[in-house]
Amino acid sequence: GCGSDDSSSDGGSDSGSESSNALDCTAAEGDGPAVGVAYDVGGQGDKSFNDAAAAGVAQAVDELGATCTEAEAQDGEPESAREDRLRQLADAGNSPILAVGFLYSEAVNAVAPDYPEINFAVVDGFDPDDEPNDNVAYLGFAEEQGSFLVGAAAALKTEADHIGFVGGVNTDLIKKFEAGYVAGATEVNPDITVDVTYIEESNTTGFNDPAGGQAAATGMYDQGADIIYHASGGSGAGVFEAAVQAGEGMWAIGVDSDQYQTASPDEQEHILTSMLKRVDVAAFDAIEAVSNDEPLVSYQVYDLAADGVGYSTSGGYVDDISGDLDDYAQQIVDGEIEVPTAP
Amino acid sequence: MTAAVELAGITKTFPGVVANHDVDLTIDVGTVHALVGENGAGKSTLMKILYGVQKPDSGTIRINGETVGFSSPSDAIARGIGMVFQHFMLADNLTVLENVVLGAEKLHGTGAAARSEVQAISDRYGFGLDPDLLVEDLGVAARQRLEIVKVLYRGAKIIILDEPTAVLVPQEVDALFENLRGLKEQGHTLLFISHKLDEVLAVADAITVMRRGTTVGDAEPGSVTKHQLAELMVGSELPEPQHGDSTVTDQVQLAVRDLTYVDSFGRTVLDSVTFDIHRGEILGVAGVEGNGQTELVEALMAIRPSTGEIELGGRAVTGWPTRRRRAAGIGYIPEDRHRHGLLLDSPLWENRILGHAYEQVAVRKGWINRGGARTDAERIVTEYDVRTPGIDTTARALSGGNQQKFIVGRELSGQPGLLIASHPTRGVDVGAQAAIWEQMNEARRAGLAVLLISADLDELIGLSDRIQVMLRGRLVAEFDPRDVTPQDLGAAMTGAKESA
Amino acid sequence: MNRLRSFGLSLAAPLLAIAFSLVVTSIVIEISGGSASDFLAIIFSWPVDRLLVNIVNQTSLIYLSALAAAVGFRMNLFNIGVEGQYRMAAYAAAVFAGAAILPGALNVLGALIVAMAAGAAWAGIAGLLRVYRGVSEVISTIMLNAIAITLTGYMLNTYGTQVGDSRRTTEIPASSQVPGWQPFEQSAGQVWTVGLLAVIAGVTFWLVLNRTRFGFDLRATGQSPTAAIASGVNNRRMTLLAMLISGAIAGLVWMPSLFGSSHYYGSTFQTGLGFTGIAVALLGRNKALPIAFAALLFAYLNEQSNRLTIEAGISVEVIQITQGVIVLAVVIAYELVRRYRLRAEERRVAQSSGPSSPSVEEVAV
Amino acid sequence: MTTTAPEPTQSPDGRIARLGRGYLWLLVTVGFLAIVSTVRVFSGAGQLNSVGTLQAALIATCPILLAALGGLWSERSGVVNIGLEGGMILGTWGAAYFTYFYGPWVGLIGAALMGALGGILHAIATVTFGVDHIVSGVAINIIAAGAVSFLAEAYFRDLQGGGIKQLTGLDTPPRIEIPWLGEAASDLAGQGWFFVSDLSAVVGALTNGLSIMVYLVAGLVVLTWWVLWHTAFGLRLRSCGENPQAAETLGVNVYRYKYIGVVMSGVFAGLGGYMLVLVSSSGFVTGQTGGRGYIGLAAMIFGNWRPFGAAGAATMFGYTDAMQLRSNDAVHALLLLVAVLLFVFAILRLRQGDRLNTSLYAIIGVAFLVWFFNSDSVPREFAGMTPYVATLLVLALGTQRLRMPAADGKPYKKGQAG
Ligand SMILES: Nc1ncnc2c1ncn2[C@@H]1O[C@H](COP(=O)(O)OP(=O)(O)OP(=O)(O)O)[C@@H](O)[C@H]1O
Ligand SMILES: Nc1ncnc2c1ncn2[C@@H]1O[C@H](COP(=O)(O)OP(=O)(O)OP(=O)(O)O)[C@@H](O)[C@H]1O
Ligand SMILES: [Mg+2]
Ligand SMILES: [Mg+2]
Repeated sequence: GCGSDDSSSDGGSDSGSESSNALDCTAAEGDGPAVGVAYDVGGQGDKSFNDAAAAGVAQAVDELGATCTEAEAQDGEPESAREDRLRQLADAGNSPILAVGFLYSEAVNAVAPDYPEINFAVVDGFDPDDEPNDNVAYLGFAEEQGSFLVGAAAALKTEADHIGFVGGVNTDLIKKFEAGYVAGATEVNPDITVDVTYIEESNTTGFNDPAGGQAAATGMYDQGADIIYHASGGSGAGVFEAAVQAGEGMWAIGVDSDQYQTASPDEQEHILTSMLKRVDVAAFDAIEAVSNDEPLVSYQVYDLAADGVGYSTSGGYVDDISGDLDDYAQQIVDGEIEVPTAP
Repeated sequence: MTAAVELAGITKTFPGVVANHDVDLTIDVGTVHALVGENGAGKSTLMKILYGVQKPDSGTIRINGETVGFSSPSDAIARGIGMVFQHFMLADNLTVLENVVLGAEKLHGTGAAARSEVQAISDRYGFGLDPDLLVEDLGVAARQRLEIVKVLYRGAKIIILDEPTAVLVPQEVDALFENLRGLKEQGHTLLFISHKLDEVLAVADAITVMRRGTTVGDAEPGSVTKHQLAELMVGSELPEPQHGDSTVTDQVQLAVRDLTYVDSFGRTVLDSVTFDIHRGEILGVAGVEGNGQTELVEALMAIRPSTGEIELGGRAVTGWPTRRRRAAGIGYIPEDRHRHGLLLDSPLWENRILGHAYEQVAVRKGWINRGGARTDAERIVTEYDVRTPGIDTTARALSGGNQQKFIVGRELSGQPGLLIASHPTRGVDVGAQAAIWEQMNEARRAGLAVLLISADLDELIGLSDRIQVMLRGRLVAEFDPRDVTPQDLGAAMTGAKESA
Repeated sequence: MNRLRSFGLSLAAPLLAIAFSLVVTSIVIEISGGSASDFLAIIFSWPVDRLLVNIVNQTSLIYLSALAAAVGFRMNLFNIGVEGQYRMAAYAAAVFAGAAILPGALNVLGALIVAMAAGAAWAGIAGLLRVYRGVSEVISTIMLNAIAITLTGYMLNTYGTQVGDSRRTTEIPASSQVPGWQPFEQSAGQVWTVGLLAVIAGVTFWLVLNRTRFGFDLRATGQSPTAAIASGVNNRRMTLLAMLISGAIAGLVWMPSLFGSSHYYGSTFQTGLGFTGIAVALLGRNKALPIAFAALLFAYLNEQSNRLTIEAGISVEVIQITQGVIVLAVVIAYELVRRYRLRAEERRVAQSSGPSSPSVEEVAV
Repeated sequence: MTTTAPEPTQSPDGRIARLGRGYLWLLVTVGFLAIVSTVRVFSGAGQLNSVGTLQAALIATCPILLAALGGLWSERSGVVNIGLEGGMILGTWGAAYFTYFYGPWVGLIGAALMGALGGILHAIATVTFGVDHIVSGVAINIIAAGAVSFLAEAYFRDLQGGGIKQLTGLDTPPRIEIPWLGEAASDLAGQGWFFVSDLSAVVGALTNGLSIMVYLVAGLVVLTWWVLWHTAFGLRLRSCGENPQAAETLGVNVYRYKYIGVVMSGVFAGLGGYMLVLVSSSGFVTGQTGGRGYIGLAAMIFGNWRPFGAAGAATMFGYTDAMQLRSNDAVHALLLLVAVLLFVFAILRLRQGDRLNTSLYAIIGVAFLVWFFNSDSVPREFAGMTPYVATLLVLALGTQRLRMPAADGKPYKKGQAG
């Protein structure tokens, strides 16, 4: 029906996972940890962060001899369905159980106490109450830091001193991307103009609306911006198309994974860089920790220092400024630059 | 000479109903052949079979000597048959032209050529139709003429007319007949159905009588009387509206003063209508359809907004909503029972409640009184001879006459002081008609005031204590039914004698 | 005998339709390389305890939503705005209950009233537009659905508390959280007490529609607006009231979940119930008891589908195909039965009004 | 259904009105452009009427308009089609799949065929089985959403640029560029002159790399109008929506025309999906219709079941939607535009002596004016509601003389005429 709710809270998009490291749980036969993966809507193959998580699991299958079981969420499902999914994975004896997406936070919090011997990890998750769970890891990312770097890259590369940001849905999570991006750009050039548009205020269709992404981005290009960063999930396809149509010298910046890798040749010429959010790293970490009998618990922050975020260099368009960017990265790691998490 | 139409052994059954049984009918070329019979005798069904709308179960159809099998009206049309249906078959939101050319676009296209052809036909017969008007803006007489143009446009040689005069006034009927004679002279064959036996005798060259699904005989228009014809139809005596002694009292039951209604286009549809009805009196209102009778009734029922004063039994009810007026003692027999009188998909006992949700027998303290409604529905079914298997049968399953009897029974229950009856016997067969008239007379004797609106002038004259004529929203003339003829009424209705 | 057969027919029709839709879904699964036998095995296996609990809970939500839609449908008002109405109401009630102005159970009661008022108000906009400006409720409720999503999102973003990367309303105080009934062991979860609202609403719906004058007027308006007006029903008032009632019931849709488990409005808010409700209402032919079965069926399929990916690697979306085909197949089956019955009834009518035995008489005039 | 009073839609002197209609439309268009121009100059919101905004508006309009046209075909033949959303969803998949393998032109056919599939299903249910039209439509929406998610997962997963929920980087249909005119018009439009620039913006929008599909859609609007109102076929199809029994007695095969109408409806909805995938963007994403089929349905009703009416309604929606995504200034300027338009309508009403509506318009107009002058921008959060609120506002303030086909939504069975 209409108003379908997509819980991809994140501006996730094409991950760099090539088909070679696709996860095939039926073929995984090892004596490593049995991993249960509860995907967000879409599941494996979404070229978004479900895939990134799958890539981490695939790596664990390869390197740790892990086995796995997959389950996926449905549009507009009730909270109880998420809980039930986790319980099914837990009852089957999986540990760790990797829940992809912050929407699982409540469900994990409800289920984890019943399975004290099983470890859980929630990508983008948080503990919704005051009682800490000692068998849950919350895998968080410093998206603002990665966004800062691509913002700086945009400011260094722009010829119009005018750049833009297209968000999918106006939520706190996406605002983190915006805040980092704007901070990075103004760090380079305090006078720069940054246009900001959200495709939807709160309707999650904003992550599935390439038409909206394209309209928003075209508007910005028309009004003088020459580089646009998107954090809008599936709508990003429209942003890239807008860049292609806007022509030579107009750029787009990808998000979450190296979107250059999955773009068409036309689009590749316009993808300046991508902000990387290494869900695969975090997922692999969580599994590896369990296999080493030192399970991760509590909040785990994947920031620049931990290589949890970064920027991509495919295409070589930012090679000339990579020195500057790495400087900024170092300053952030050193704490000299404090990146805001809200605009 | 071969006959234009020969029907032999036609049988048609509907689930549980034998509509036609072994019907034989022969119609000669270039004649006006009338088909008469009571409601449900199977006339329309037979005609629909001849026109290809329905397929006979058995029997043969021969047109101009050739045996044919029609699977749809287009086959019949191709054979030069045209039909004017009992009920209008017009699309209101299309223009006259569009309604005519629909399905016959190959003849003259849909554009200028077609328009001039329609205009030509209209002129030839003096129909006065504007091809570009929307049908919804046409009056009933114009619609009836349009239906005939549709047939003529297709060049039909055999024309079926199923009750074409039901909604026309005598003058319009005369004009129509004039046209029919013209058609006949040009070699057309006409098949004509009517319940108005005068008309039949006036226009037909041959008459066939149908009863209970089959033809029971032919009659010579020259020698048969109206009375004999009617007896043939029903197989018994013909009932007539019986007035009996006057029961008019001097208590005014309904007083209407300056009732005015202006429609959304600013046209004054009701213009200062003023009249009284006394207890025990039946006031008949005659008028060509579309002169404000419908609006008068609906204004009285507060279904339509209006200005002016209305008093019911001495109480001012102006400004009261419909339900309150009904509760104050108005029974209402609407002109269109399907649209205004029944919930077709509800059982009869629920239909007992419709419009009477203020009566104890139907509703108590806001709760439906199922027991009461059921018992009273049973009572109506028996008292008014409603032919139905039971009160749990849906209204839709009843024939029109039985539906009407149920409505009459319902509206006369609860002792209303006033009955507003619009065309109470329209489309009802003679038996049921007599029953309805009797019920109304009986209620009148008990002091009921009745506002009777009818297109059947015999009914008006037979029942009313007084007849008012309505023309262009005004009451223009009053007649005493004892010394008025339908012709007088017709003249007043069309404004020919407006000074009267 | 005849009656028995027609009763059997009305029972067989939906069962056949369900079977048909499962066949269709199985074919789709087979074509796309999945295993239909796995699918059927999972769908037909008896749900575990906690799924039973979830099915009951979900049934209550879906049922309320379907009732809300049905009220409108019964008088030919196409209220497709249940989605927006229950969202607005859920937000309003969560804020009210979270503010804890009233103590304990009173707070719950207050919140329920707020929810009904908010739902009614949102539906009332469409009602007023329809009655006073002639705006088709189909258009206005579509627009209001979209506006409701944006509006609640805005309120949440502006006034909500941030937890992790999501926003929520203030949690309902423990004293106003309604404990549920726990039929199995603890981990199987609880049946939401407020879910009883569904039962109450269902009985009330039935009573009001079938046993009161108001209900009669409403049904009459739905069957024939012209006849209803002639019978003395005030059409405008009826339209507005039906819209308000529909909205008020819609307002209750998420209440069982709010008080039973969520305790706030935020990321755990369940969307899409409004649209499910429409399908379920239509499936249940807008009647109280059949809707209950339809709601149960949908809840059952939804809950069972969770195991599809885990146990058989089948994407959960197939269950939507099943549900859609069921709706279509059931109405087609009903239609066929209806035609059959109509014919049977006409036959009875004809018999009782006497066989039309044509007696051909020789007439000579 | 609010009153029993008949509501004729045309004044009796329809023929006279028809004569002057061409000029009237020209006048209205020029007048409207002048008002927009005034507001643009006054508020300084260039985006209100720039080449880019107009292009974006046209592109946003097309999917909705196609859905609306689809609804028109179906409802003119007497079948209510709430399954437009489903047809559109099917169309997105068809567009993506066939374009990927065979290019955008075959993709067009693929989208149409997938949409037609939805139409056929609806026709079988409603025409053959006489099922309630709404029920069937709702069911089709559910089935389509499920089937397309499922199909995408099964067929797009291993394609290049594909995933279980998407297929991006598709070839798009060509764009129209008229070399000299396009540039000149765009230059002029950029000058910000009164009226001249606005007029050039319109020309510029049409000549500067607009997808050929937009022209196709415009062509389909005209084609629909011509076929349905100026051919024998159209007359027959419309007669099925007005009075199928009458049509039957005149030898029209009602079932056939209803089938054609409903299947065409699916085709148009499918093409709407195509527009979303290949013109509004260049990729398929599950769920990307986002309720546009329903909006199309609304546009059709709002457009009084007529092609140009539907086009107007869809354009209004597309315009506000595009603008809201492009520029907040323009949304703010829209407040002024609304105020001015309301005053214009108030004056028109006053001349008709309609006191009630005059004062209603004036009061709301003043409210908008006050809002405009007391703010610098519309809060971003509210800007997103613009298309929906605008639609509601126009509906609430306009006088509703809508008339749906008389037999729309009613079941029809052969052999019951008479
Ligand atoms: N479509 C139908 N389905 C079932 N029964 C029908 C149908 N049409 C007609 N009948 C039955 O056939 C009988 C004959 O009907 P028909 O319409 O031919 O009568 P008629 O002579 O034209 O009556 P009237 O004078 O009232 O027009 C009716 O009593 C009715 O019971
Ligand atoms: N189109 C139809 N479909 C099904 N049944 C029909 C149809 N038309 C008529 N009938 C059946 O025919 C019977 C009576 O129909 P109809 O009203 O035409 O009969 P009638 O005898 O002409 O009635 P009357 O003359 O009293 O109005 C009813 O039982 C009705 O169910
Ligand atoms: Mg905790
Ligand atoms: Mg007849």
